[in-house]
Amino acid sequence: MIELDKVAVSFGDRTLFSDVSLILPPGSFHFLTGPSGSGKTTLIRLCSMEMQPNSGQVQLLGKTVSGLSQNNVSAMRQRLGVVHQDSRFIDHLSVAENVALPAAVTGKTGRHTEYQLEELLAWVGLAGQAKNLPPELSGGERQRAALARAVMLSPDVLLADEPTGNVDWDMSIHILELLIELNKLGKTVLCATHDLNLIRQAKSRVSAKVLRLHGGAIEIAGAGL
Amino acid sequence: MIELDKVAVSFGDRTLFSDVSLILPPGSFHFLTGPSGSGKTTLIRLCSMEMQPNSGQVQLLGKTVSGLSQNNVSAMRQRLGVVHQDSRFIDHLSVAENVALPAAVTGKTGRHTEYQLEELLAWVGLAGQAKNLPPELSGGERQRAALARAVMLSPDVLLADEPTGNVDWDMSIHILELLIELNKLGKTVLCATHDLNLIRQAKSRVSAKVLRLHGGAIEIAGAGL
Amino acid sequence: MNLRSFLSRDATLNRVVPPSGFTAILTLVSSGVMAFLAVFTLALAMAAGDLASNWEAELAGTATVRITASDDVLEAETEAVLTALSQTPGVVSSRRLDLSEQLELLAPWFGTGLPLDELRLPVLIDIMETAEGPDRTGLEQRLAAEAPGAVYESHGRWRAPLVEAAGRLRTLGYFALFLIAVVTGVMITLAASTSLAANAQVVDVLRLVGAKNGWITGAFVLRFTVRAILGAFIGTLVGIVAVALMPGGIETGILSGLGFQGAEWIWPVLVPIIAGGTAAGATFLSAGRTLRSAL
Amino acid sequence: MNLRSFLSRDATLNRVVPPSGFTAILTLVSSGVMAFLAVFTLALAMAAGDLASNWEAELAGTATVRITASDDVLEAETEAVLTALSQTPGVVSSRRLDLSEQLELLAPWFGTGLPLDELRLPVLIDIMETAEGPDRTGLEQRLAAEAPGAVYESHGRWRAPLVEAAGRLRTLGYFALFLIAVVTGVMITLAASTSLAANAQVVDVLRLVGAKNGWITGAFVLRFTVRAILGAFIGTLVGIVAVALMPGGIETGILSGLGFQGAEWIWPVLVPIIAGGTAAGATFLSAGRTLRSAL
Ligand SMILES: Nc1ncnc2c1ncn2[C@@H]1O[C@H](COP(=O)(O)OP(=O)(O)OP(=O)(O)O)[C@@H](O)[C@H]1O
Ligand SMILES: Nc1ncnc2c1ncn2[C@@H]1O[C@H](COP(=O)(O)OP(=O)(O)OP(=O)(O)O)[C@@H](O)[C@H]1O
Ligand SMILES: [Mg+2]
Ligand SMILES: [Mg+2]
Repeated sequence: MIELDKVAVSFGDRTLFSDVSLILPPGSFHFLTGPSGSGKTTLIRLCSMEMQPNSGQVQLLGKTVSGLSQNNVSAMRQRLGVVHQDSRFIDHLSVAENVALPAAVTGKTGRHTEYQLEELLAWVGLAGQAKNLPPELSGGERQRAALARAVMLSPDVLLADEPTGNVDWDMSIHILELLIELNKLGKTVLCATHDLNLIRQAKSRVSAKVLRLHGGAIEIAGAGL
Repeated sequence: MIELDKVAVSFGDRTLFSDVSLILPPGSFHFLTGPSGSGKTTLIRLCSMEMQPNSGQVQLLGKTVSGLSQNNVSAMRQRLGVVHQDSRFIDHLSVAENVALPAAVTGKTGRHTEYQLEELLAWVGLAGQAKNLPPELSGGERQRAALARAVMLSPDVLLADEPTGNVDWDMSIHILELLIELNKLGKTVLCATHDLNLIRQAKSRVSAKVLRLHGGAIEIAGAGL
Repeated sequence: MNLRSFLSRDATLNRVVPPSGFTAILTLVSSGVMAFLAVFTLALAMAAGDLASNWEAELAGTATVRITASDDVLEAETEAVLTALSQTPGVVSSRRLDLSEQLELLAPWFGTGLPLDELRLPVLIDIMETAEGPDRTGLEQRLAAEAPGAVYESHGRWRAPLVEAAGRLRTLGYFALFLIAVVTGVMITLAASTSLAANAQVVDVLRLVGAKNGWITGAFVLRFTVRAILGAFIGTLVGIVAVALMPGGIETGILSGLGFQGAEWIWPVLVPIIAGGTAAGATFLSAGRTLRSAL
Repeated sequence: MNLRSFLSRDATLNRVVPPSGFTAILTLVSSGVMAFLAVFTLALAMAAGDLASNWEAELAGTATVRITASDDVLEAETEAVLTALSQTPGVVSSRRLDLSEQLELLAPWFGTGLPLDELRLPVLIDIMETAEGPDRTGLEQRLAAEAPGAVYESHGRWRAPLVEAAGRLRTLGYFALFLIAVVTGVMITLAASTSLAANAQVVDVLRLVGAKNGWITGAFVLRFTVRAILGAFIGTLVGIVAVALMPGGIETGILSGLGFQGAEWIWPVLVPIIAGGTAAGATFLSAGRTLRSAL
């Protein structure tokens, strides 16, 4: 589903990755950890086609990303759900409209979508804030709205960058459950987090692999987490 | 140092706080917890004069906030360090310039400030990113930069809204240590966090009180945390 | 918020670009102001053009041939001159003045009590010329050959600088108009690009949720074009009103050309359309550039 | 980045407002474009003004008094008329035409071979008038009383519409100039407010770190004013060059007033200064409004 092949990324004269390879098979569940600044967000941006590696290849949904036409990128984004660390919204649209945006821009409208939207908002606990504007949300509410938007179109792949960074433990578990549920439906999940407790919690529920970024290299963390 | 007296806050027809009172004496260390959306950020915004309560009074550094002239607010802000949940920077200034901003706008310049700045950046682990622009920072790096900026002028009061929301455990402890250090220097510290492990860790090092927001009321959490 | 209607594609297209705020005002006001200026310059340029045409028509059109000759050849030469004039391109008509008309011409200088019978007056032939007038040298050569006593006098000569001035005025007017058109284009383009740049976050979010470039461009083009047309429409209206209220408005004087008449109305009507087209083009190009640079 | 120099207050003041990007371009280009238009209109208004003055001076100034009387009173009436004219306000000078001059006047109509001795020609007095001319009714009454044979003829009459047109042209020019000034003000104000609104985050951060309102306002006013002046300066230069390159430039024709001469140069020089002042004022007010609304 996602394949990184000898990927190198550098910013200016600073090399972040020099040779990272990675394969996430369809239906797999991976956590991504590593200290702040180790490149978790960068890795996710590579997978969501928001940036291109300086060298190496990224394969996504069976296609090589570099050289894709922009319409192809758009089409693939519709099969991709991304929760960003700093969730971005259209600030003059209501929370509900923002969450519904992926459906709206692709013309997937109608009763079903509407019903799904309401359910989704209730699930992430934002039913009461549906008509608010994004700047009025609390930090955790923003993250939940971003998550709802990411899963709006039931994507094949879910990339989540610290989806529990701003929420309390109960809500973290709640979100984790959604991720697990999606994975059980056959979706590929990659979740960056620095919360080791969350990973421990997940391991008892799903066969998740833990990738650890450190010093520009990626390693599979053992059971001794 | 900070006193909230019968404070009520509502957004539209939704009442967040109806009657919250709170006293943070000088030199005290408080944690603020509560589920997502319970009003932690709102409470901190009240204390940092970024919003006014619908009714009730906020006293800060011995002064009643409502009715303060804008120049007084500015002067008080210089004695107040705030780390926001969504840290905001001036995006075309370098990280170092952003961190130095509180000193620069008040004319506190010179060798000493410069030295202090370098030390601070090294302390939060951003020495290597000093010349980068804020949008180039990782989530955790942004938070650390915001923390560095907040303590740049050695404020009397430090208000930190989830300062460890995006960093790994080691870095969380590191940041906690800075907060404790500042508190030992006599500063008043209020730190909102949803990370109960962090609070537990802190309690062994400093006599911190834990405030819990829930359903619009504030309660002091017992030892059974 | 009506979610069902938002979910329809067209409604989304309409809502994703901020409907208000400073970027909206910028496009609206810029195109309004520039349309106002354009209409105003248009009116001035047309007035100048009309003025120039009037002057040319009114002033450049008269000349005289004076024939002084002995009585025996006078009538023959007169005939010859009239024939020659009727064959000269650039001469609209020619007519021999009768005695009373000659008297009238002299009245300012001598009063009416002139003993004309005592004088041997020359024959005067009044000529109406086209704006360009006849080929003078050719005409004079022919007159010299056929009627040696004939002298051609163009009354238009002293008027030449005026005609020249009028022509130059017209040129200036159209040049200014061209200038305003260019400046209007620049300002609307600038406003559209600024608005687009200010809405970088909207573009960003739309791309992240999988909107196609064409869709995003469409949303911005739609909104900005509507805004530019609306602004230009208001500006044009205000401009037309301002022109009508101008000193020396539609009724009086030689500048009566100020204001639009008949077919001229097509120009102010075109202004909002052109503004809309410019905005659409500018937005399309800017959006294209912005979107190409993003992945 | 030189941190030491950034830490100095003035450097910070200079750096906190984005030095580039679309908000910078907006202010720069808006004020440049509007300055260009202002200079251009200025040149046109001045040319129109000069033209109007020329026409008025050249054309409005002549009249004639014709005296027809019996020989015994002719000289007396002539004297009376000359005295009367010399005492009439609005008459610059008056002069009796001699015989050869009268002949010249008649030449267009009769050729030079006129047997003048046979005629009893009236006396002609040539009058130079001021732009306003004398009070005609008063003058005619006095002439009727003192010299019953005198008839006053204003040659300026047929020129009146031209003079009127010239005057109206001048009015139009200055009105257009006023308009451009207003529009320039509006555009620069709009650009400054837009830039300020687009930089809301900068204002926000500055307030959070404890910058005083005056300081923040100062930073924006400084930057925008410099930008507006720079833009207007460039626009003015381009405008001056464009004016110089205009058809019928400085050398030729009746529109030779186009271009600036002597003291007129003060106006284009004022344009950048006024643009800067407008930008400073607009930014000051916008910033004030923005900052008041924030806590
Ligand atoms: N555009 C950029 N220009 C320069 N440096 C960058 C850029 N983007 C990221 N970096 C640097 O690359 C490193 C990795 O960033 P990244 O955001 O991937 O970290 P992360 O693992 O997500 O960290 P965190 O846990 O703090 O979010 C950081 O040190 C960051 O400063
Ligand atoms: N400007 C506003 N308009 C409307 N509602 C608001 C506004 N600001 C905050 N709220 C609401 O008030 C509640 C409290 O918000 P606040 O940001 O204080 O929560 P929080 O405790 O900081 O949550 P989190 O842990 O998620 O950051 C939220 O439900 C939020 O939606
Ligand atoms: Mg990150
Ligand atoms: Mg919060």
